[in-house]
Parts: sequence; C-alpha cells; structure tokens
Amino acid sequence: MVKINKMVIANRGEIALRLIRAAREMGIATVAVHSTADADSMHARLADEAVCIGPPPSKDSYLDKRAIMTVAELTGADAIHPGVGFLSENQEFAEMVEAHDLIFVGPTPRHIGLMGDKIAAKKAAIDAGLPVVPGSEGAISDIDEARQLAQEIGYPVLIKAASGGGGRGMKVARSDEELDSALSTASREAKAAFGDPVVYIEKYLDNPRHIEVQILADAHGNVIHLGERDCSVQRRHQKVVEEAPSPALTPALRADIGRRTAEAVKFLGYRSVGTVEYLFQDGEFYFIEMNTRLQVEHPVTEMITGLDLVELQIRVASGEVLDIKQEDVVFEGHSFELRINAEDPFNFMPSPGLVTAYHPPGGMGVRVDSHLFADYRMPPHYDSLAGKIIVHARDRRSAIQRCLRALAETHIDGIKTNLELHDFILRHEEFQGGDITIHWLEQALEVRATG
Amino acid sequence: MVKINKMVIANRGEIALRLIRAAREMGIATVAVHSTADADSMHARLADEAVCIGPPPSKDSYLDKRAIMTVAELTGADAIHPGVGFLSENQEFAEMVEAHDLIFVGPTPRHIGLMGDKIAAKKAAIDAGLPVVPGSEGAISDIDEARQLAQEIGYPVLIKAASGGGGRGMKVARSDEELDSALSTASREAKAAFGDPVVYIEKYLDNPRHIEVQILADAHGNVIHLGERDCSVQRRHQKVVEEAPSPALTPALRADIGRRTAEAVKFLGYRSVGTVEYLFQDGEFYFIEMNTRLQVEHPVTEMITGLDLVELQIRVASGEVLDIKQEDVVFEGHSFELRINAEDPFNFMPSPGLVTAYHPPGGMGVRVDSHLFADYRMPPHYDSLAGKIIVHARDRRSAIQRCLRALAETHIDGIKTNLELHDFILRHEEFQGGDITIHWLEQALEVRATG
Amino acid sequence: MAQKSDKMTSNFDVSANLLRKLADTMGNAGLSEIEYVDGDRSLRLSRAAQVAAPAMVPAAPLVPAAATAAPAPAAPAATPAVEPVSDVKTIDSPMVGTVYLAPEPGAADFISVGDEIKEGDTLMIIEAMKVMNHLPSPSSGVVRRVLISDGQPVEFGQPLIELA
Amino acid sequence: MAQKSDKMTSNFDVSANLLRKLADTMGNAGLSEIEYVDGDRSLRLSRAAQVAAPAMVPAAPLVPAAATAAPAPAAPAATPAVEPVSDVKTIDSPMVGTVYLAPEPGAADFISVGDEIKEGDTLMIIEAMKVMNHLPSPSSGVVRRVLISDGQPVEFGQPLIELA
Repeated sequence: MVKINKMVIANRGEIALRLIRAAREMGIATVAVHSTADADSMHARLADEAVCIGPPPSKDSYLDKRAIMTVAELTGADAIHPGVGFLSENQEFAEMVEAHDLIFVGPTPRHIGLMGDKIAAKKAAIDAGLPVVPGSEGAISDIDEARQLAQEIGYPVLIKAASGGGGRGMKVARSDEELDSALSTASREAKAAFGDPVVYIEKYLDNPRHIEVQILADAHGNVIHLGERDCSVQRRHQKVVEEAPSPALTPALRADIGRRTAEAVKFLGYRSVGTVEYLFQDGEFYFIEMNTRLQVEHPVTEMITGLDLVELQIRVASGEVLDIKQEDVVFEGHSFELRINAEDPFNFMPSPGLVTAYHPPGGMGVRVDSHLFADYRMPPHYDSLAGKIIVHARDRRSAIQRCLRALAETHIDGIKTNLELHDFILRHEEFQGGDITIHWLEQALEVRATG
Repeated sequence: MVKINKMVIANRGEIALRLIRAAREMGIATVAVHSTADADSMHARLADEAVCIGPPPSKDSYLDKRAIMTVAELTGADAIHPGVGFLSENQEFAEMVEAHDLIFVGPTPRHIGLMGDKIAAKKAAIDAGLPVVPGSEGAISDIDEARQLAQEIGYPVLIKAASGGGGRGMKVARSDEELDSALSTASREAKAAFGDPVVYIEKYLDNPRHIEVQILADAHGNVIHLGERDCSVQRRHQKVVEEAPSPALTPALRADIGRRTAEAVKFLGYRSVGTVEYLFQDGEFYFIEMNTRLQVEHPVTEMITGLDLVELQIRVASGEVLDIKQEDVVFEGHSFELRINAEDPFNFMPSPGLVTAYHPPGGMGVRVDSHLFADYRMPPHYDSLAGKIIVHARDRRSAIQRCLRALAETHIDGIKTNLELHDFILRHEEFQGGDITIHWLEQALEVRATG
Repeated sequence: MAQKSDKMTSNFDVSANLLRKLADTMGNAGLSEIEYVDGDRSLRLSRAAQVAAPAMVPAAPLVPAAATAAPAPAAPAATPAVEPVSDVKTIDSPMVGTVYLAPEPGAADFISVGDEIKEGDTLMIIEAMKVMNHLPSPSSGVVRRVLISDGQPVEFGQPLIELA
Repeated sequence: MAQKSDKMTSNFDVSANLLRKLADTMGNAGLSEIEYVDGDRSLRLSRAAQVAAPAMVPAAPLVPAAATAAPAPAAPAATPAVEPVSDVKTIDSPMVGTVYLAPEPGAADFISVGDEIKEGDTLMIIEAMKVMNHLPSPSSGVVRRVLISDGQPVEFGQPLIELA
C-alpha cells in the first residue's frame, strides 16, 4: 500500500470539486489543472494548487495527456484522478500514468481497453457469465450478414458503434428495408465520432429500463456490489434523473443481479469502482457495457449506503485491502439525483453565460454537488452540467416530496437551467408510479408539447 | 388523529425555514408570520402565505400571541408550530392555541409550565427517578438558609434563577464570603431578566460536560429516546458546536441514560419531542432541566438516526401513534453542528447588516440550515444565528475533517461571522481529543488571547 | 442617471461630453460612484450594486393588494424615489385582523370617500380574536381613498385609508 | 496616489486623461475610492465592494509570479481597461513545463535584456515530459524584460518575455 500525498485532479466542473472534497477530507493535497476558460472556476479555486494547462478546447487542455503528466511531475504529485469523461477511460493515458510510477485512480489500463471496445466487452461479459442482448458475436461488415442475423434475432434490431458511447453511432432498424440505410448511417456516424466505422448488431429492446450495478473491487480480488441505480429517465441517451434503489427490482432480484455482477467482475480481475450497465425488461437483465470509472450518478449509491465512493476508489487505487464485506452493505431509504443542466428546460438549447445569482437548496436530506457560484461565467466550451441536487429520504414517495421542496428553493439566475423539467418529471403521475422505461421521458415530453 | 392541512410558523430565521421545509414535504401548507423587519426574509418568501404581524421588536410581533392567533384564524390554519425560543415554551400561548381548537405542535401546556419552573422541574425529575445536582429542594430566601445548605453540599455552589434560562441569573460562590453577594446579584438579575427574583442553590460542578438526551413521545404513552447530544463547547452558556454521539459515553452508558430518561418522561406523561439536559462528570449524570420544545441542535440527532424530528413532532402532535420502537433506532456515524453566528469570531460583537455574498458548502455529508441569501439584510433586532452547518461522517475523526473541508468552502461577505472560531475549535488538539468540559472553549480562547 | 434638480441655476449646466466621460469611466472601471465638485457646482453619479437576491417562490400575500407583503425580490434601486404628493396621508393598520367598515351589518359605513374627518373619529373596526377594535383617525382631513373593503383581512402596516 | 499632473481646464470639465489615470490607479491598486481636490475643485471616484464570488482558499499558483493563476476572485470589471503600451509584446508560454534559459548548464543564456531578436530565434527551452522544446520567437524586437528564471516551472499562458 502506498500513501498518496498529492493528487492531480485531471478534470473540471462539479466532478473535479467532488474529487477535491474527498481528497481534502483524506488529507491529500490537490492540484487542479484548468484551461484558460476555467481560470476562475471553482475547482481551480478550491484546490491547493492550480495550474493552467492550455486554451479552452478540451483537446488542447483537459485531453492533453502530456500537459497533465507534466503538471504531476512539476508539482510532485503521486497520483492522478481522471474523474468522469475526458481521460477517465483512456487506456493510453492510464498506461502513461503508470509508466511514470504514479497511481492512476482507476482500473488497470488493460481493463479500460477491454471495456472500451464494445465488442470485446460483450465477449468478456459472456465469458464472465453475464446475460447479454442477443446479437452479433463481433463486427458486422456486410449487409447480407447483417440481414441474416437480424432475421435470426428478430426485428427491431439496433446497430451500434464498437467504439461508441453516449448514443452516437446508434441506429434502429425495424425491417429488412430499413437495415441497409441504418447500417451505413451508423457506420458513417461511428467513423465521424470515434474514428472507427466498426459496428455490430443487437436485438432492440422496446421497453427496457436502464439499471446499472455499482461495483467496488480492490487489487486483491475482493469484490462487492453496492446495489443498483435506475437511470431510466433519459433524453437522447443522456441521463436526467437517477435513483437508487430501482422501483422495479425486488430484494431477491437485486441480490441476484448484484451477486452475479460482482462475481463476473471478480472473474475479470477488475480493480477500482466500476459500473455494469444493463437493460432490464420483462424481468430479465441484458448487459450493455461496463464503465470503468466513477459515474456522474454515483451519489445516489452513496446516499443509500453511507459509503464514500471516491474515498474508497482512492483507497483501493493505493493498494488498500477492502475492509467492507458484502454483508456490511446495507441499503437505507431512497435517493434521487437531479442533473441540473445549463439549458432550456424544454427545447434543450445550451445556455452558458454569467451566473448572476446562485442559491442552492438546503435542509435535511439534501446534498448539492455543484461548481456554480454567483458571478461565475459558465464557459461554452464544455458540457452543460451545472450541478446535481441529490436527495435522500426514507422511501421513494418522501424522496420525491423532498426533491420538489428542494427544487422550489433553488435559484439560479443569468443562465437558463432545466429546473422546470425536473419539476415536470417529479410531478408526473407516471414517474411517481415508477413504471417507466428509457423511452418514457421523450414520450412524456412529446405529449406535453402536443397536449 | 387529525389531519393538519395548514400550519402557522410562529417563528423566524433558520428554524422557521426548517419547519416550512418539513411541512412542505408532508403536504402541509404554511403561513409565515413576520415583523416589518423580516418582510424580505427567507421564511416569509418560502412559506405559502406570509403575514406581517407587527414592528421589529419581538414583543410586538413574534411574541404577540393575539396577532399570531388572529393570523391562524384568518388564514384557516389548523395548527401552530412555535419553533424554538419566542413562544415555544409559553404555557399561556399553548393554552390559547388549544382553547381555539387548534393543534399546538408541542407538549401539553401543563408540561410546558412544569418544566418552565426550574424548582418544580427539579422536583418532578426527582419524582421521576432522574439523578439531580445536590442542592436546595426549593427557593432559597435568606442568607442563613443558603449558608447552611452551601456548607452541607460543599463549595463551590451555583445560585440559579427559578424562572431562568440562557445563563442569566446564575452566579457561582466559592466560599461563605462570596455567597452573600452572589445571592443578591443572582436574585436581582433574575428579577430584571425574568420578572421573578426567586433563586435556588445547587452544587457547582467544576468540570462537567453538557450532555442532553433527545426524547420522542406520542400522546398514547409511547416514549423512545434518540440518543444523546454533547453540547460541551459553549461560550457564556451559549452552545457553539454540538455533536452526536458524545465522545464521552460508552454504548452501555448511552443505553442506560437513554432508557432512564425515556422512562422518566413516560412517567411524567409527556408528549412531543423534548430534551432532558444533564451535566456529566466523573461518570455521573445530573439533571439540569428539560426543554419542552425542538432544540436548535436537533439536526445532529437527525443525522445519526436518519429520523426527521420535525416531521415526527408534527405527527405526534396530530395524535398519530408512534410507529418507531426503541429497537428500531440505530445510531450511524458521527455528526457535528457548527452554529454560524453573525458576530466577530473572537470578540463576539454582533454583526448584523447586509449579506453581500453567500455561498454555503456542499458535497457529501454536508447539510446547511440557513436563512441567509445574497443581498439579505440581517436585522439587528434578533439573535445572531445566521445558520448551521451540519456534517455527518462515519466516525468523529472523519466528521472533523469534513467540517474543516466544509468551512473552507463557506463564503459569507458583508457581515462578520464566526467561521474562524469554528476553524480554531476544530483544529484544536484538545477538541480533537474529545476530552473537554463546558469550560473548555472559554479557557482555550483565553489561552489564545494571551498566548 | 444625473437628473437636473429644480434648484439648479440656469447657468449651471453640464456638458454632455463631461457626463458621458464620467459615465463611461464608471462603466469601464466598474465604479459605483463619481462625485465632481467645482466651486459651488457639483455633480455626483452613482450606480447601485447589481446584485441578485434569490427570488424563490415569493410568498402569496395575505391580501393581494397589500403593499408590504411579497416585496419585489431584487429591484436594485431600479426606481428613482418618487416624490409622494405631500398632502396625502396614509393610515396603516395597527394590527392583524379583519376590517369592518360599518358598525354593524346593514348599517352605513363609518366613512366614505369625500367625507371630512376629524382626529379621533372612528374610521372602521378591526376585529382580532373576536375583539372589535375601533380605529380612531390619527388626524383630520378628507377621505381620498378607501383602500380596503368590508370584511377583508389585513396585516400589520397595511394601508387602509388615504386622507388628503 | 492621487497625482496632480493634469491641470483641469477652467470650464466645468475633467480631462479624460485624468479620469483614466485615476480609474487605472484604482484598478491597479485595488482601491475602492479616490478623491482628488484642487482648490475649489474636487473629484471623487468610488467603487462598490467587490461582490460575491466565493473566494475561498484561493489556489496557490504553481508559480507565485504567474499572472494567470489565482486570478482576483471576483474582479467584476475591476481593472479599467489599461491601454497597453502599443509597442511592447509579451510572449506567453505555449505549454506547461520547466523553462531553461540556456542550451545546457553552464552555457550562456539564449537571450538577455537588450538583445535584438529576430523572428524564429530560440528564446529558451521548455521541457515537458523529458522533451526539450525550443521556443522560437514569434516576432522580431528587443528584449525588454525576462519574466521567468532558469529552471522555473511555468504554466500555459504564463508571460515569459517582453519584447519591445
């Protein structure tokens, strides 16, 4: 086990703040890196040291591996936390960090690489005994092969980019007629977005929920699961509201998928926190992918388990043996996370700019993870996540009430935010009933727009 | 059981906000009352209705029973929550509320009266089997009686106002010589402060901790305790930092004093939340008084039990049967509350005025109960409590780290606050060691001033 | 921004150029105030801090017409002080309660617009906790406006009547 | 601080130069008020407290001298636009790294103050990840100031050299 004394936070925004907070509480000094656009940002202010690494475009700053490595070297840091997005699932970066004898707060480069390749990941999931969506074993290259497979597994089918993520390079085909154009469109989009035209085909599930299992593994083969998160409230494959536990699972289903996931992850020899994402329909789970990093929505798991995931992630990265057994993990109450985006609540146009007033909600059971402050200028160069309101209460119904109460207290001026969208979701009868799918929000918005 | 539909919040500041939040989450509409000085205040803004009841002086607004009753009548409220301070321990007001067939969210007027009279309260405590500080059975009227008693129980002795509270009308005498003047000073102060010159004498404990037990009782004889709070960090009898659990108690001592307190409260036929305050020295508890209301520091109990005390208080006031058994109450982790006052951190001069910037701390395990906002003008008419930072973590050491992290994020401009005092306390070796008494803070401040 | 006061003499004029220069400087330098004095003459420009109060859900006032409840959240010195007409006096409610304009149902109102009132005359009754409180006029004058209606609840400080 | 340099004209007017100078001084010195009196005439500039912006623990800059790190917390239009001297050009660091002023230890520095430099001349070496990057001058001129010292870590955008 190595003691980490100083850690570079290779990220920005609310997640950088999350990491700085955990590090500070652990007595670890932090070094923020930032672009010129973020010189005034909260993560640069709150870290013990802050270094400007480049101009606003991510590729010249937050994605500049060399600049970040140089900062680690110059500041004498002994670890790098990649956060979420940016370099967090970049195998080459993780290798570079390890080659410099620094601790990469994440999994081994090999596991990043494995799970970054969607086709290899699916194979690994099958080997590890996880249920997967029926589909091609590997890349699909020609239309005949595609047509045959589609007929075998039955329409509708989904064409996905092997290197994809975030919904780009994905197309649905509902018939032989649609297949050809869906295939070429997906491949073209995949090449444009990820530099890799390789696609594969899967059975398209019509009404699934998105349920993901949080895993925690040390470097010594100890793996536990921390229950699931339900992220079915999505728009264009972007999560909007997340909750734990899922209203769709029974305790038996929860224990079962948790155990199976932990066993699979142990089989893979994985270390660090990680998330195995599933679609869940008609009582069955289907593996989608594994995220080999912290997730934006990790706080809902923290709220119902009382465990600090970032702290644990750092501890296992430093080689510590996990001292929490599966039976120690107890789920208490219900938690929601509302992602606050700087965008129009209903047409979703991004709204960066000067935050003229910022007043977060407070009181019992309300946690706010946000890098906003009054007079902060949200730069247009990065994503629109402005923060997260996380709520915990004894049951789902009380948690919804608490979310509504917190929303009503929240005040952000100068930029548009999606607070009103959250109000719409939380008050919606169908959401309150809990019986929704990943398509629900888009359908509900359509009804709202036309109704 | 009566369903409460609308509740008058007969208070102001952060505690009024606390009540409004709980009510809103329970689906109860709220009516704020406010003085002209508080027209712009957060409690008046956040409540469903707000009514101005008088000019700034409390006696003409927040203490005006008739005005508050009139508001309840005019707005069609069916309950009144008195909060903390003001009319919360006013027997006459509670009687008035009940006489108008409204629900008083608190105990019966009789219990308020009983515990409001310190001499009667001590007798009741003895009858109920609680350990008390050795001292006079009742009022002390002449110096000979006082001298005889003081010699019996041994110097130092404490002279206290029968109707007192908040440290006023209290004097220590360490010898026969000091007794005479201490007696007359205390009596004079008691008359000035409470309109009642009656005093009594107790053994003065030199190095006690302040430990109080939280009680929850319904109207049907069900009483449980929710553990203790340690409020030993005081200055001039004002609590500054509170924590739960107390670092001084073993689980056995905790269970024992909790059980004894719950039994005594059940014996008294008490209903509502309530707090029995003890001095604790050399392994022994000594009853001081019982507060028949919510306490400012109730959140630390909420953090370690997960129970919403205000919600429970409202539910038992409406006649609900308590559905939590003693064995359901589990204490998890450690919690601190830092009282943020608008005052100089070291000379304690109040500092009301315009809050030009307000940025509360966020992140995991941090709760903020505060009525501040940017551009709020803190009026000079009321107490200096500007809010509370409440922290929860798995153990005392982690909670201290989290407090320090949260403090460093907190930013309040325009008024002076005691953030720096909290930093001083939290970093102090003796505080971190946990072995302190109610005199510790004053002694540490003296060392700081002279050192 | 800098209005000419009535008291200024005719030759106390300000060049538009000077004004613009000062105003520009304020803007560029983020100043809140500039004062320029030349002998008898002085010129002061000031700007209120632009701050943003969390507006939140403003509480619904007990009485929508009430002036004191639900104050404008931020309103940073937006409106220049309006000079009130000097000979109008507003009588505010001294308590929370329900106003009755007549001594009893069906009877004539104590006062009507245009009535001449003497100090001490009863203007209305304010009921609080079943107690009928006669509201005596604090001064003499003519009733210009009655700002409330019979049976209406009022809060402390709420304007009831304008006397001219 | 309040320099008396410019004479006011006899009209009720202020020289733009004086205004700018005072405003600049305020900005640079972080003042909240300046009052300038000359006989009968006086001029006062003030700026409201710097609002909001949770300053918190400002991050320690990598290099204390760095201009870009740890910016003034709030600085809402704090510094009035300073007219830069037109013929001075600052060359900023294009990367994070360690600067070396000489090609190797013991050798003479690439440049010194007063040197005449041609576009493309090597100004210094910036080392990042063991790679020595020669920094060519983007333009010609005379070295006015060298703002960093040998072996010093620099961040992106940090001013290195002033050319005149």
